[in-house]
Amino acid sequence: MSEPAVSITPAPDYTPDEMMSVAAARMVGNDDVCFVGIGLPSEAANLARLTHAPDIVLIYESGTIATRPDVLPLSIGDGELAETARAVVSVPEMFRYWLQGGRVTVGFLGAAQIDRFGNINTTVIGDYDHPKVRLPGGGGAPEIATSSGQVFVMLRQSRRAFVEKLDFITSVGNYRGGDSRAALGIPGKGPTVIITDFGILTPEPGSGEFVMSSLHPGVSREQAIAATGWPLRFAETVAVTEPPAEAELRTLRDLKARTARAHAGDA
Amino acid sequence: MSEPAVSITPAPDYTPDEMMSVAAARMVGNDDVCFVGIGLPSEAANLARLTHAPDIVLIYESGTIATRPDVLPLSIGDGELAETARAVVSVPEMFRYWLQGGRVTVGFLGAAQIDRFGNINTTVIGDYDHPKVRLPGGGGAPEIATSSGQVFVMLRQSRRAFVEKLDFITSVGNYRGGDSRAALGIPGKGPTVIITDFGILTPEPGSGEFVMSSLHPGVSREQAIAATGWPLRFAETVAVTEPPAEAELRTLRDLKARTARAHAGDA
Amino acid sequence: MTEFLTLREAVARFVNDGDTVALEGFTHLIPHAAGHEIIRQGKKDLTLVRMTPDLIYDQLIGMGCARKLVFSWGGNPGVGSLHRLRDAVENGWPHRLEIEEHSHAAMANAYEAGAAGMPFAVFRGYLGTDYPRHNPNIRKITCPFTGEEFAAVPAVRPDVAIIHAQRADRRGNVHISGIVGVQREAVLAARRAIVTVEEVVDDLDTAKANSVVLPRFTIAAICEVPRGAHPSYAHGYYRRHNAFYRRWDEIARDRDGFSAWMKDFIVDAPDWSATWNRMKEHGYV
Amino acid sequence: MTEFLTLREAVARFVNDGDTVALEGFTHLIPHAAGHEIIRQGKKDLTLVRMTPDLIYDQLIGMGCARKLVFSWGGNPGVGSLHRLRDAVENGWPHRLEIEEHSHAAMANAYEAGAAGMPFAVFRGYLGTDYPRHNPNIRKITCPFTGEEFAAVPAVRPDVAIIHAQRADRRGNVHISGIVGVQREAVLAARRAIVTVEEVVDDLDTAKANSVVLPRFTIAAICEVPRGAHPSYAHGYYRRHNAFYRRWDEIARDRDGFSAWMKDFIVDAPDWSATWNRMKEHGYV
Repeated sequence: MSEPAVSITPAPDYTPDEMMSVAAARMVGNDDVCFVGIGLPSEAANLARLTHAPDIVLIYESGTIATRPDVLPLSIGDGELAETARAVVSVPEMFRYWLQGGRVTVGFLGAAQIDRFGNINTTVIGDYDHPKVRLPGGGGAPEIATSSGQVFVMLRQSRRAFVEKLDFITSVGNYRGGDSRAALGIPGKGPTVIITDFGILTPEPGSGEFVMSSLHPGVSREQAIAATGWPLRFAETVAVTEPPAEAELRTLRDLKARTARAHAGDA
Repeated sequence: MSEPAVSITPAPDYTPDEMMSVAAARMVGNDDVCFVGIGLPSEAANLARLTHAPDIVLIYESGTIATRPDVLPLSIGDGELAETARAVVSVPEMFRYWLQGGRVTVGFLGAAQIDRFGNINTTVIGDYDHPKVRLPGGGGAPEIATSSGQVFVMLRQSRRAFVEKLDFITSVGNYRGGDSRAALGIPGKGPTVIITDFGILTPEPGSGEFVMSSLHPGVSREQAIAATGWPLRFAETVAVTEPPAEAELRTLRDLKARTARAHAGDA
Repeated sequence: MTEFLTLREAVARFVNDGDTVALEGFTHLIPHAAGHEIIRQGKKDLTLVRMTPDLIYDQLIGMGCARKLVFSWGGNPGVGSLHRLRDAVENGWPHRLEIEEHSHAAMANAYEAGAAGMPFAVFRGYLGTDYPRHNPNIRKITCPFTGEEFAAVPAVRPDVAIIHAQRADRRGNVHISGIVGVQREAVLAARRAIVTVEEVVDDLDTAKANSVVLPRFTIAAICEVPRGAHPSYAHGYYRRHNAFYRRWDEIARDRDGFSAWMKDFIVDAPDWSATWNRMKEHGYV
Repeated sequence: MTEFLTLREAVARFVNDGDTVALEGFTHLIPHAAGHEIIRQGKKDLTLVRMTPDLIYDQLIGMGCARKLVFSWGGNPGVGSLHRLRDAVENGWPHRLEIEEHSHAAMANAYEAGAAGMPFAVFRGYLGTDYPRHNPNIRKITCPFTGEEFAAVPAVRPDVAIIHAQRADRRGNVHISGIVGVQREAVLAARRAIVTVEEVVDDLDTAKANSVVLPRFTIAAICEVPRGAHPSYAHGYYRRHNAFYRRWDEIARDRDGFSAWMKDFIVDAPDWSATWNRMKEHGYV
């Protein structure tokens, strides 16, 4: 479980995290209805809204629909999410009408651990009843993973996070690969992309195993392999991710600066 | 099916219908949460609210909770019901949280036909698939009859309405009598009183058959028997209903006059 | 995403012969103008779903648009019978009408289940009643924890839901206040939704008691049709026209009178505003 | 009907050892002051139900009030772990804590079912996950129409629900606006409900976007407790105190520090206003 010293040499003018957010933001479109988790997914989804997808519908599980916060929320239920939402509904309604009802085109999830089939663990490390580390649990993710049209996952790539075997499947991805997800009777397509600070992984047709299909500028295959707990494979052609455009970067940094300023008074 | 000429000799200063409304109004208390049907039940429930039960909670199936209309609504969803309600909820919520959730102490129903066990038919006369008369159907009544703490039924007494056998049970009363209602697993107590323009019927302990336990002033047993399609029986002691007090009558007449004035402009 | 269309365009594009259609509105905001347009366009073989058929389905049924009716209370509220519905059920005029009859609780739960993407609804209902004997879509389901039996009915999942709302903004978000009935559920349960509105405004003022907002991405088409709920009402715009409900009793009582009235006031009128003007000329409104 | 009580009276009368208690509030309006009072009164063997345990249950669990926790996400939002919850689960401190773990969808449906008087909830959930292996309260149920399998979980039906609301009127009606979470369902699902409020007013102005009104007959006790949601927030009154959430990470990290802090600020303070003043003296607020 020791973490090898893997580091990325970024292009001088942006960080790997910024590249990750920009790459993730590009994945969602103007017509998407996006169920957003707090943290990285929220940052990327709002960046999309502030750049190429002004009409994107962002939904947070606290019940806020089509919300347009000026700064990133710190919690899933920040007041500004309600103030800027087109509609605010109860949490039961959120999960019944909006998620289970099939209104969400993209579920945007983070993860503590992920395996090669895009299954996610945010529940426990070690034995469930005698855990080594008790993680927070699934929250909305288990059903976001199955009821959204498709799922985008966003997390930093490391051997600690990209593991050979999960101790607990909190949110299912391509399950055991092949047709095994479909056999569970799941309505949604499941994870179609994993965006990391190293690059982008997409499922290999047939096997459903996630393979590296794009590397961010300056990231080598060896670095990606070293940051992955399973024998990482690569797509037939591996692209180099388009670096952040100046507008993307400026918008992202403004958003984060506004956020920091807004929450600074909270001491 | 021919209707014998039964008539009541009322005391000179009020009508049988007024006696019925006043008697019904007296049945509900200040702490009741009353699910009210349009027509006679609505008149009686509002009379109660305007006399001895100012805090009674009136609920109409259109979703209006704790409503305080100044005039009687003509439809179950009149605008004034919403304007004067403490809360307005959707119809699914009304039936799930408020009725099925067990919040209603009294369900106040009208009826087209009723049998000796207080079962109600508002669906069809004759064969269901080839009806002689197609009635409107049950609406909210089937579940009001089972989920309310108890049920009060209000209708004019006649051989056409008080029948030996129903062609269709729309809303169950004491079912086939005895323990047969309880055996159906119904949460509510069922009908505990039927208020008519002739008097008041209550269920005989044990059999669950409705027997006449009070006659309005001036109504004879013979008249009640003649207005009933089954062999009507009487409670061991039959009371004479207390005639309307002046305040009750004045309040009822004011309410009806206000109602007529308010709806007169609708031509 | 939402398109702004005329009612004629919306019905032509989104309502097909044979569709399951729910025109909802619980006393309040019944989309009568949309019902008329379906009649004008001669849609056929519809499965009509609605808790309270009201005048709107009396008209559709009498004009022969319906193959089947799914409902829970079929009267003229405060007046009496729906004569066209009765004639169809009792005498098969203008043709046989299949009915699937439920209680309000069942219909409300079925819409809720449809909005929630479920194929069925579960509730405590129909105990001791004769409904299940005549409706094979009322089944039983057992609680896996307590062993208690409950009623199950299929979800309502219409091809098209049509509702009337007070207003929409120019982006296509819809706002309802007052009695909201099952309209939100009907829209969310449907494959596509048409909303007629009293007016299109720049901004929705949703700071009203009991506001319901349907975000634009849930709606296929919005049609501005002022007074489009008449003789039902639109809270804040106009009251329920109770007198018209009473007059309907006469209009619809016999077949010839009904057919003539529908021809004069609906079929021969090019659209709702023509219908309105004609009703005005003849003192109906 | 509703009584106006002090928080001490309300907790003493309506929360019993061994009860199933749900203190709800989804990020917004978390009834922290009520949680403190339960700790002060040394209630024991509680089954605590809550979607997101948050600081409020970290405190109750660390102080040994809980026998069991029913939950769906147990972190310190935006900060990290709930150390007392983890210590209880990982090491059984201060004693073993039974857990029943669900997803948000399951909990939300379970509250809805509780409010609706059902013993179970049905939804499309848990597909492909390991939850059902560890939670025998996740079962399967088959649609009687399509044959599809769905998840079933028991309804949440607490002995007591406690929520915090912005305001009540003098008759005891309660008004919430902003993010409403599952509070209405928690109240309606419970045998009795306690509501702490920011203020009691003459009249409720419910013409606000997203208003929820709980009529008085659904509530056992109302307690006026200004700032009673802190460090959570009350929309229109005060913001979420994010810094306190971060400081809690330090306070709760080790057992001794936690116990000492709880003694100083909660147990030894006679009530919430004393707790507030003490936190103020020490620069926490």
